[in-house]
Amino acid sequence: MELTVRIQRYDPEKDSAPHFEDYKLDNVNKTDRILDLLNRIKWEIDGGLTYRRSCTHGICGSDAVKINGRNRLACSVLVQDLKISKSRIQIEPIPALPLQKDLLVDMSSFFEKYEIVKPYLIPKDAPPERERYQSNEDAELLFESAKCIHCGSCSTSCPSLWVNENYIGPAAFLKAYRFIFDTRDDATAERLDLIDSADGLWRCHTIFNCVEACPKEIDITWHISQLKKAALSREI
Amino acid sequence: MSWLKTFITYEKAPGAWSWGLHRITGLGLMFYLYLHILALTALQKGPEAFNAEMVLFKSPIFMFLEWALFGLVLFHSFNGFRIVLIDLADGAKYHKKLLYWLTAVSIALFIGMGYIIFSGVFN
Amino acid sequence: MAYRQVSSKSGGALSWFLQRVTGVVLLFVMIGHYLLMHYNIDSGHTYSAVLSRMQNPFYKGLQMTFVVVGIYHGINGTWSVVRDFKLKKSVSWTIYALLVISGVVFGLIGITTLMSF
Amino acid sequence: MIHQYDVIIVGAGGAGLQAAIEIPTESSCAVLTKVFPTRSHTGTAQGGVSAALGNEEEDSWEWHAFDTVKGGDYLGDQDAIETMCKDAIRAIIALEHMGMPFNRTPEGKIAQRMFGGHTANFGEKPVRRACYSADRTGHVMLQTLYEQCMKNDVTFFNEFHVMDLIIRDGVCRGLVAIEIKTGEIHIFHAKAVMFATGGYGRVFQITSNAMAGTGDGFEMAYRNGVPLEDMEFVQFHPTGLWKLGILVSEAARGEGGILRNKDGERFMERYAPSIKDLAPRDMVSRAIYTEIKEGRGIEASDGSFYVGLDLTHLGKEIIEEKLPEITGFAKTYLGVDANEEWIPVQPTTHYAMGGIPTTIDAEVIVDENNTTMPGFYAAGECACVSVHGANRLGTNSLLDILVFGRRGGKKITEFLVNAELPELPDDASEWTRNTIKRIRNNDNSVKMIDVRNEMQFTMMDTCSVFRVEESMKEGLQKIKELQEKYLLVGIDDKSKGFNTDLLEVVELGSLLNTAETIITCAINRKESRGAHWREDYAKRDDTNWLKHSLIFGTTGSTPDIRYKPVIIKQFEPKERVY
Ligand SMILES: Cc1cc2nc3c(=O)[nH]c(=O)nc-3n(C[C@H](O)[C@H](O)[C@H](O)COP(=O)(O)OP(=O)(O)OC[C@H]3O[C@@H](n4cnc5c(N)ncnc54)[C@H](O)[C@@H]3O)c2cc1C
Ligand code: HEM
Ligand code: SF4
Ligand code: F3S
Ligand code: FES
Repeated sequence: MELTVRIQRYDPEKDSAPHFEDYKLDNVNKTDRILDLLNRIKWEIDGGLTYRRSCTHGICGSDAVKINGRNRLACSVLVQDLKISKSRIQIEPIPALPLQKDLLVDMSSFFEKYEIVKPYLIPKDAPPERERYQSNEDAELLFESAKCIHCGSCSTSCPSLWVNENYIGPAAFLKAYRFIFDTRDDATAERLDLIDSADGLWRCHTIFNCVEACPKEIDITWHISQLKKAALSREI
Repeated sequence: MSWLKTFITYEKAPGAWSWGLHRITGLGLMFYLYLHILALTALQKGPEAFNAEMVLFKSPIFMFLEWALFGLVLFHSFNGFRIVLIDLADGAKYHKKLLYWLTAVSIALFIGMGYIIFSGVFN
Repeated sequence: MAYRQVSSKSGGALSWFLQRVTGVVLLFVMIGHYLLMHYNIDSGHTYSAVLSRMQNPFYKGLQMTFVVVGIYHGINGTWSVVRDFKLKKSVSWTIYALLVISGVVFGLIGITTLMSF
Repeated sequence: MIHQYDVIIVGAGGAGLQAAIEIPTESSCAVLTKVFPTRSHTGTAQGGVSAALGNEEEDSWEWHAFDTVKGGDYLGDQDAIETMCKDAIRAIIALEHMGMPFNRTPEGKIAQRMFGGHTANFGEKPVRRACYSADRTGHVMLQTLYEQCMKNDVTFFNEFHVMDLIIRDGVCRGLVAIEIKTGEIHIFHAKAVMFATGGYGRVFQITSNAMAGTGDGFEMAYRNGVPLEDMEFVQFHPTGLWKLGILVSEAARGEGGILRNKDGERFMERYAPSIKDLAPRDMVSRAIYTEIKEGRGIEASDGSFYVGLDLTHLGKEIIEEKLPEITGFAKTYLGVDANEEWIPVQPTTHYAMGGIPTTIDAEVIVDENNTTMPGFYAAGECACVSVHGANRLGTNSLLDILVFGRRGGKKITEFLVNAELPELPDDASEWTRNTIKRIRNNDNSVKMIDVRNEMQFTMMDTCSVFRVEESMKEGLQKIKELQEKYLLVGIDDKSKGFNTDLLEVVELGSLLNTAETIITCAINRKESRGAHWREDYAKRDDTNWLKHSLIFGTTGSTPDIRYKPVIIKQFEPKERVY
């Protein structure tokens, strides 16, 4: 089928502001990934089109973009998954982060927030000779949060971040959860101090844009609610 | 105000709609509560003043406004209940279902209230 | 690291929690308020009807709670809206002060009205 | 811009990060990577990482070593294999102590599952040796290692594309990189450089590898006079998603999945009667191709063929708990519900057994006498220690990067004690500048994509699972033509910052040169061993070919191939049957 892909373009060396450009593609299969379309445009029409990508199957987290008004991974969405009106789809960079070029945004603040929650195990005791024991149930409690691929879809879809770029955001909360609820970790208080703050947990108003955007289908809001309860229970 | 543009253009999850409405209704109710308190000071001024005011409130426009107010209260309180379940119980796991159910019940109650207000059965 | 946390330790767990608690309290008070004040069989909006109802200590208590809890919930809620935005300290403190003052003023008005019966 | 460091590590996959963790804070160390660290390819690894922990049943490192030797068709160096299998247990426990979330046994120990080629008691029966975290083992491992780097405050230069090594008079002095964001050229002047740049899967048309898997490390070393070892050994993983090449981990078969042909027959029973679907990858890949060739493949709507991976009998619970990710891929990309239908699969290019030759301490070897080059190290998929021999066993690569990444880090630390900063030549960045200039100045009459497509097609056609001299020679000829053509490739995007157009052309250069080494070595090795299967020499030939090949590049003329003996210790070569 024929499909028009409308892409937001911006080259800071040439353009004063972002603008849209249309690319007509023929022979589009409904099972093509959106990333395949971007690749075709880059390789066949305009080599200047710039975006990140690597694994092509939704595990490296490079290619989160806003497709038809919502954040998604270009490599995990097929043409048939989209509502297509006027045989056109629209691709923009994910919102709320500084625009660098075309679909590229500067993710550094996103990663800095990931870093502040101390995302590494901090146990009290010296390690035993063999592994630290943990029940499978306790381990599985962490798996969903460990699925996160740091694509940034969630945080940048959250209205709380749109109005306040200091908001720590769902991805970093998820990382905090990953360690706070790890039975092997002993730095709960330290980590809670960091997220139990004015720019932290309490700016989450259970909006669920994050859950809707997450390509790994993580129930982020549920994880945040566990953190809120943990933070609350130490205060009362 | 670029956030406003983002908010308008970004596809909203059901949760995002309810959040927006919750905010607006919350702020609206706050405003109304102050008004309500002011209006009731008329009670202190004696029966004439108060009854005069009440006549005003019986006009169709005010009946309609009262109905609308009930709508705000309904939405805000039911959705507030939903938020409490999400935050303090495991509501995140069934928040959409909850939203749809509560909305359905709200609509029913809202229509019922419309009937009550306009038919004047109780007045 | 470029990113700095601006906030202090007391993040707001308590006010967050109280918002939920007062919300739930209001839920019940609201049901009561609607059922009893407005759409009760003998609810009337004449001066005398209101007056006679107000003499009932139960009604009065309900109203009182409504005013106090409602204002707290509303002020706290509005403040939480304000805090979502990244505002200059001076601006947010001004808004905070205005909110608290208005809450106290309207609270007092409400209470004096109720007490005058 | 010139930076000075004690150590520069190129690549932030498992191997690079594990090495970085070992460098003590007194030494200045920086990690360069062309993608953000957690986007590295290690993150896509699914199935598991092996170690004879014996948590689920009796196991020993000797059995593990035997399986590795046999799986590699006796081409692996047994001293290295011994080192790896012994160290495996420590490596996994260390990872657990760092906080990696593993699946657990009922007692709370690290759980283990079966994997292809891993057996108990020297080949008797499959054994549970792969430690795992659902089917995201590589993902959580990469995260865990990266997070340790944050804890240790490791310096990262993210989105820096390394272009060239600075080697003069047999000493490695640093490297040249482009900062992708600005397009600026940076020189990193260092006492030691470690390559951990991963694989080259994108040389082939169907591959499980990420788009960043363009063989840059292999090519940079080769271009600078370092030989490449055993390049003919390319692993084709039997179960890639049909047409897409996306990997369906062996864990699927480890958990009980069965391969079936169009008659529904479990055909692996004929090829490997004792371990069936859990035979090593090269055997299964050949079996699939044979089934298809003999008319027992399943025909797709477009006339191509595949076989079915049957998980339907496993039950929803196992699928959801242990294989959620891969069944998710089948659902997303092919619309196949693994609970109900077979997943259509075909072999996909997966792993480079060969690479930059190194000692067991990751020091790069520059000739057949095991001479090492001062200041140059390599670990991970781009290196060839050689533990995987002619065919890697599943889960051994994640182990390889842990063990040899760490040993490399330790060796570098030792080296730094007495090392001086070597002198930097004036023309350090010349090659890089010239290359960029050429690509920028070419008119865009020859398109990158045409050259790349043709290369990928040629390699798939002539140098994949089954190989014949004649067609490989044609393939090599084609690759040479493409190399000529490549010099004319131009770009649309002339801007400086984030010029991915330019970088894709640079990567194509790496791919082409790597392709040349692969096919040249494949033509050269006249026997069938492991993943290298010659239809015209269908037997393993230990008398003539029990040796490693080393290919040396000589610009202009044909490359030179020399040999290195295989180190045999306790396991004498035997016929490889399962
Ligand atoms: C789909 C899939 C599944 C797998 N599953 C398993 C499994 O279950 N078990 C197992 O043991 N193994 C598995 N493997 C193999 C294993 O994952 C890899 O071999 C291993 O992760 C390689 O790690 P590495 O550190 O060497 O390189 P990578 O993780 O590939 O990292 C390469 C790094 O080098 C950087 N780099 C490359 N070129 C440049 C350049 N020019 N300039 C700057 N930086 C550069 C990249 O940015 C990246 O950071 C799997 C492989 C694939 C493809
Ligand atoms: C009737 C029962 C009520 C319930 C269950 C309820 C519940 C809640 C809850 C849970 C919140 C927090 C939302 C969040 O943090 O995201 C909230 C916010 C708010 N409420 Fe209520 N509320 C009720 C009545 C009222 C009334 C009567 C008023 C008016 C005075 C009011 C005004 C507000 C305001 C202004 C907010 C802030 C909005 C926001 O944060 O988005 N509420 N309410
Ligand atoms: S939680 Fe989901 S959306 Fe957010 S960064 Fe992780 S994978 Fe992406
Ligand atoms: S969208 Fe934002 S407000 Fe909370 S539920 Fe998700 S983080
Ligand atoms: S390319 Fe890796 S997530 Fe899309």
